[in-house]
Amino acid sequence: MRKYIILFLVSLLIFSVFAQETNTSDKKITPKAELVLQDRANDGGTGFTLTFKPQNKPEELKTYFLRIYKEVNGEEILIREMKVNNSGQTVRMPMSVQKANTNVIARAYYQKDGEVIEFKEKSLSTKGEWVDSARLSAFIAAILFISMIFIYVKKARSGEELFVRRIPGLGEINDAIGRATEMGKPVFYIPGTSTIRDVATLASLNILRSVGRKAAEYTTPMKVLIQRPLVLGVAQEVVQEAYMSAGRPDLYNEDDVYLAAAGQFAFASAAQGAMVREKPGAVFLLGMFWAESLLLAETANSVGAIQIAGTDATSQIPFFIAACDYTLIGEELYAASAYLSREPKLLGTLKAQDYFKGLLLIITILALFLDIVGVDIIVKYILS
Amino acid sequence: MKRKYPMILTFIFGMIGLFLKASPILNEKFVDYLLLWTAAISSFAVIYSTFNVVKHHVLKIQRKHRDMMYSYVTFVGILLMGVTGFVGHYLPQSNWKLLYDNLYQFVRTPLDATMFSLLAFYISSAAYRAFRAREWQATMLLIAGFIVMLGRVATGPLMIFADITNWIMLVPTTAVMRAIMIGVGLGITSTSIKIILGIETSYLGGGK
Amino acid sequence: MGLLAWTTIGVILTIAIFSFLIKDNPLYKFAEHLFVGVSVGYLLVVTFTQLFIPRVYQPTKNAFNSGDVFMSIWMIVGIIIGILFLTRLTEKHNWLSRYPISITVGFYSGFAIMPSLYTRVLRQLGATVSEDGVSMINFQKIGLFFKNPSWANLYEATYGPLIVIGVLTVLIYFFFSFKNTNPVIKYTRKPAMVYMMVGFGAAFGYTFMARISLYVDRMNFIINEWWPLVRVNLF
Amino acid sequence: MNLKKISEFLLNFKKKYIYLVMFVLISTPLILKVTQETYETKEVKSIYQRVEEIYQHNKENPEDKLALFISVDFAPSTKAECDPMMNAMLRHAFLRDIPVLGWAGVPQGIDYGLERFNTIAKEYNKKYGEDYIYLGYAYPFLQAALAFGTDVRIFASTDYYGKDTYDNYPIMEKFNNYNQLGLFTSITGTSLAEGWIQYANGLFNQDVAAGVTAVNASRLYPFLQSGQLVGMMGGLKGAAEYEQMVERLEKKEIKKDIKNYLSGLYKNYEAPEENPRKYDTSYTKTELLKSVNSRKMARQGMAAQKIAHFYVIALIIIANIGYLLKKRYESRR
Repeated sequence: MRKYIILFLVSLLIFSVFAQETNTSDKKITPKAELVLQDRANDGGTGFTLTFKPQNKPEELKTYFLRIYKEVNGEEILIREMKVNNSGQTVRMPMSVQKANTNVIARAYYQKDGEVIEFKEKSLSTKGEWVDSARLSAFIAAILFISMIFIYVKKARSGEELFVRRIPGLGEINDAIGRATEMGKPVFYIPGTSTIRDVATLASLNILRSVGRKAAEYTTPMKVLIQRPLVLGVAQEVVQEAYMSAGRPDLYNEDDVYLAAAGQFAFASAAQGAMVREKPGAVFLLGMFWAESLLLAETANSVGAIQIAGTDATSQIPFFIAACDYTLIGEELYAASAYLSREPKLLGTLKAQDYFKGLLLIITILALFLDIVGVDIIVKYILS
Repeated sequence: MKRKYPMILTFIFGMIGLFLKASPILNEKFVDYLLLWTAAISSFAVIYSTFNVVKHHVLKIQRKHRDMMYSYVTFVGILLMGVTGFVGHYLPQSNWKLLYDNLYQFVRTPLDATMFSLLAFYISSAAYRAFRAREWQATMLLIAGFIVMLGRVATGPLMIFADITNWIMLVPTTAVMRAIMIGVGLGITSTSIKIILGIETSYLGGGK
Repeated sequence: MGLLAWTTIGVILTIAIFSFLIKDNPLYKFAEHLFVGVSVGYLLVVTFTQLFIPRVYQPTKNAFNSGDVFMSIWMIVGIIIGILFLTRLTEKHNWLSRYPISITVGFYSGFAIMPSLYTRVLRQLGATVSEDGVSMINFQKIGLFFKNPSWANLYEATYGPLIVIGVLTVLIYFFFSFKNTNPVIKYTRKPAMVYMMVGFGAAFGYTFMARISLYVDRMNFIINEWWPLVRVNLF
Repeated sequence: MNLKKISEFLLNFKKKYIYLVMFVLISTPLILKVTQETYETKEVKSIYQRVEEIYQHNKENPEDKLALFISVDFAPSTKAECDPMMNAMLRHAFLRDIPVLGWAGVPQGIDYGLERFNTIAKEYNKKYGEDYIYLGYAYPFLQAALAFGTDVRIFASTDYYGKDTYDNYPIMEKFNNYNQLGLFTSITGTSLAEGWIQYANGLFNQDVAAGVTAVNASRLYPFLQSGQLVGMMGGLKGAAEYEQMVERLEKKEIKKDIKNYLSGLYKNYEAPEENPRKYDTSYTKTELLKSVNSRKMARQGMAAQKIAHFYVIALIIIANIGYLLKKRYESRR
């Protein structure tokens, strides 16, 4: 019987040692974590992403420390230090450095009775890509489009007759100016309220040239109200050239093309005031607009002017359709200059654009059928 | 001479813009240089446009235009906001800055917000005029607008309109806005290319 | 000047703008011209403090201090080109302003090509074919609808095809150089117009509510911010 | 038959009369402070219940409290719809002694958010740094969204007032990780709410609620159905629902009338020299009026909005009746 007791006591002893062992074993807990540094694709070589996944159980190891260094001519400079609570989740931190191709080092530490010990290190040298692979299809499309434009402009120059369908809004520009002349009222032109960076503004300035030329022929005073400084300079050049090519340089008065105001709603209030006081016969609202579109359109309507509007801002098209007599929708604004000037080069470009869009439509329909069958190469490589 | 060189410049900078967007490394290296130039150009353009506004109102006064006295108000506005803004920027604790903040909060913001709120009135008169069952297109416009307006404020039995509104916004409106965006994307591309290749030169103005 | 005085100025300007709804009047003219002046003054301050100093003057100074020859020359040339824009003030030399204009117009046009092709054209066409992997014309969903027809299943089955038809017909509507006799054009004009009118009418009705709340906010400014000040200080 | 005259009259209302009638119709409910009680939808009630659950949780285990986070992601231009939402949520949290943390996701919202936090905290005698804190501008967004994943103090090392968040504020000791936030609310006129859903809820399955302008509301419905959003307040209507729920709770909790309660709050109170409060502990008459009025803002706005809506719908109907009469008149001639 005593043997069993001794055996029992010994096992108790071992067990207690072992038990004692377990609660001391967290001292020997090996900190485990997944530390990954990835270079960000398709960037200039400055971006990278740090991923850190703690693999210890939260009660084993509560917090980790992460320190990220960058190497600048041999010297390690700390750029970020982080305390990570072990919530079992992966920490993903996008980061960037100033210069491309820098060597980046990430070190993970854990705390053991007051002392911080490093247990993992990863390094990476960030690199950039010369060609953005995600945008390759767009680049090829741009080159293809440019070559199509060359082909059709050459065709147009060689005298081939190019048909352009009637665009409702544009046909009425000449009658609108004509009617304004009969009523002895001025013409107002607003080339959008966006900066020169917006291509819609440039498209509108191309239309301004045709409208300006017609106004010069009809000797109708034309006021051009501008909100953006750079657009002011360009608009003055365009109107001066329009009057010149209509053979009436004397009619051009630089003060007719002026900056009405410098803020979105300051411009709307100044334009509103000018419309009500000078009572224009025709108002052109062509270009990029925001919420002030309806303010301009509704005031133009209240002074009885003929309104021809056009914008590529999808959110403002409904307001122009409701408030104006004629509205150019999206793409029609960009086709306007070719339609009005009938220059072979411009008609050629319009033709190229139509065929390019036709090509894209065919590719899309093809992709649809293939996608139904389950083959999505087109979508993956061309369309996204 | 006056058009040829600028057109060459347009082509060069157009190609720079195109290739910068195509290659991240080029973009990383050179985009700042170009943005420094456009920042300089925009800064002087602002100075020029200020002269333009002042000249416009001075001419109005010289011509004894019936609203000429209001032009003085514009000058006061420019000076007041400009001076307090500059001084306030460099002496943040001074009461210039206090005056600038008050001008911003109690002059610019109310004017801005009130002009924006005029839309509430203009939208009602525009709806009154536009939503009339003239031809079938206008009837379509009317029906869709009417349903959505009801749907947005529907309660109880009218909730059917709210569901129809959701469907209209999720299917036809999405399709139309997406198609127009695609068309506009093509328009932007073709207009940009026309400008770079010198097919469209109206922005360069008159004279040879 | 006290808060009451400034808030009263704000209220007077608010009423001045509202008065335009009835008729153009001197009070509105005053507010409008003041607003024009304030907006130009504000643009001057913002341009100087947030564009010219940090993005033009500072880099130039740093380039000179650090002796970076290339950068200094680059900045000087940039500033000279900028100054060329001011030649518009003169009659004789204003053609010189074409150089800054061509640089800006050229650069931003080129800069716009890739993003517009990528984000507006190709990605949107891709989204018309399949949305995150699921094809828009999805026969399982259509099958599901026929198994147990319910409003939700009907919506699931039809919304893909309807969007695809809508996008394609409206895109075809905007062809410019094909005659109407072309069958593709002829038969897609009417459906495209239906889509557009429903889409635009809905978009108009949708933002209606947001515009009203703008006005409610202005009235709150007068009734709940200004009026308590007046009532307390004057009565 | 003067069909012609009637149709002429119905079709050609002068603009200024349309505007005058609109002006009168909308302004009367606002001047008379008419409030429009509105029926409470599921998506707003679920936010209210979630905050109540936090209150219950905090009562049961005072050691391991949960906090409410409000991200001020709107600019003053969408104040009309977003402001009442924030007021109601702040009041609900302070009424239930739930610690509140906040920051601004858009630059224009920084100062505006702080002023709102301090004004509402004043109504409940809350101490800055203990009961509530405002961390200033959360930029860039991605770092901010991931910050609460580890310890937000790494990202927001100083609060709005520039003092270090590690050692100055007890509230930051207890609440610096998504696990300690009962609810994360983004009040916005922009698409930032979707960003919070993608990161806070997506990566760290934090409960997220959204208070958005009417225009953006429909874009978030899919997130409601999929459960990624706990709840949503859409436009003035959403704000009005939450506002009336909080007012009912306030009446139950504070028996006295609000005005007397507020004026009595700081009656005999001398602030210590180093005043931890970011507001002066006394109520001027105007402040009293403003605080009381601001409790009903959304419901007043709702009344005006409903009237305006039905006015325009009536206008459209009248125009079409006039048009039909005109057509019949012309066809008969």
